[in-house]
Amino acid sequence: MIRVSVQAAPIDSGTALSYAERTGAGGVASFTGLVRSDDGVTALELEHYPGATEAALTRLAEEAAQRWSLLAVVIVHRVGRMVPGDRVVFVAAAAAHRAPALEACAFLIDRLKTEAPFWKRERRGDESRWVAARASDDAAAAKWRAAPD
Amino acid sequence: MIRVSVQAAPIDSGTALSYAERTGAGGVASFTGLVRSDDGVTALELEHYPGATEAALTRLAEEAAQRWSLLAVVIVHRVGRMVPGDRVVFVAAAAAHRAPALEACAFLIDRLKTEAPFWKRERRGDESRWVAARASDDAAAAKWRAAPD
Amino acid sequence: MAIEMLYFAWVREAIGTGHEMVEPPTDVATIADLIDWLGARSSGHAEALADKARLRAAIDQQFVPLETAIAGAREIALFPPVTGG
Amino acid sequence: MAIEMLYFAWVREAIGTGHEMVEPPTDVATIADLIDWLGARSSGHAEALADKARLRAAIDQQFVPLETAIAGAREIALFPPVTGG
Repeated sequence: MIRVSVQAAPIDSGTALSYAERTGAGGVASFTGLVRSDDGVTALELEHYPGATEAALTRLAEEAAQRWSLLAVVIVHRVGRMVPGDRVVFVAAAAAHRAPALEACAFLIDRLKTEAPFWKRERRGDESRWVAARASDDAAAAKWRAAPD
Repeated sequence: MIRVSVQAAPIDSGTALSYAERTGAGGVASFTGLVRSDDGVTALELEHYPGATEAALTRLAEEAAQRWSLLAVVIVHRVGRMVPGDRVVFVAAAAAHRAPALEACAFLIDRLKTEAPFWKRERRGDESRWVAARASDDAAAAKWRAAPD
Repeated sequence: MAIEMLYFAWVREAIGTGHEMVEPPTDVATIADLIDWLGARSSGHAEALADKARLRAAIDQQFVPLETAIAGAREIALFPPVTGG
Repeated sequence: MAIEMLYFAWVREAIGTGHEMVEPPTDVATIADLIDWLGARSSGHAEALADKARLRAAIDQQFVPLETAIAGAREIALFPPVTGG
């Protein structure tokens, strides 16, 4: 069961998690990314490539489902304007046992960061700047190619 | 912020996850263990060592919080009688960034399986048997000692 | 042949639109060629497209390298490296 | 010196109780000694405590090896390897 959503509405983690649980799974791992305020960010704006985004997330979910024999994958990504504490992204993987669920969850968020067409703009009071891509994100995504287990 | 609960009541994942989010975290990773029915189990009974259980879970949460500089750790474990689909355990780790949250979450569930005094009995219709400890769980817990990063 | 161009993030902002139809001449063979050709359209295009190392592209919603041929493309998107999650 | 014994899971079931007070003689120095001494109390104790490789222990709620001395212990628990999560 694969469920992908790109939405302007706030992410309901409990509901998103329950989608992954309705499958007879023994283990469900999830990751939630939130807007931090620790470096003075007052708002985050997320732009995306409609159509291509959903397709990229669905391909990613399918790849994870096949690689780890998952029972469910849920990916929810918010777009538009957010404030510190808001959920930006939620991913979950359900499997018969815990190890594949945990690994697949890490894979999903690492690869989403480099493969899905989203762009972040941070606001700090009146100032605004586009977030630069990070080499550490590329490295995290690449490790899933280098060591296919 | 460390929150540990051993309870007979069903686990509310959405609420448990939100405890971990109320901390200015950038990333929250969670793992939920559920009762599977795929091998004919009709019910699961969880016994524990009152007092010692809570102490063991709190120590485990504190160790993870220190090792990964976590902002929050949540551990909720159900006891008593459960049926397939019910949540047995929920763990979550919140950190500034995703890598420590994901690693700490795996650490928490791996170590909980070998260190917290819970015992499972499976019912299959009229039959009932205590679940045997698994060598693979010992190995998963031991790897966190072998490679302290 | 008409191609629908899409621009995102600061590429969109510098060009001043997220969407335009273009008809490149036949000697514009690859996305890299297209970027050079588009750069002459306005000062905004020139600014947005000056540094190819900062640009990524998709043809008909598939991410592709800038060396990819554009023959047959209906929709081409230009944008910075992605920063989701 | 009186010790409160706690038993869990199949150890509890075989012994027939989850809790009893005992007063071992002074030559019972370690948990392993205590297990041998308790085994003589009843056929249920004998069955539950026959194989030390299947037993784990805690003194005053701290997990300890079976070779640990029991001097000063107020509460000792005997149980199978844990199976939570």
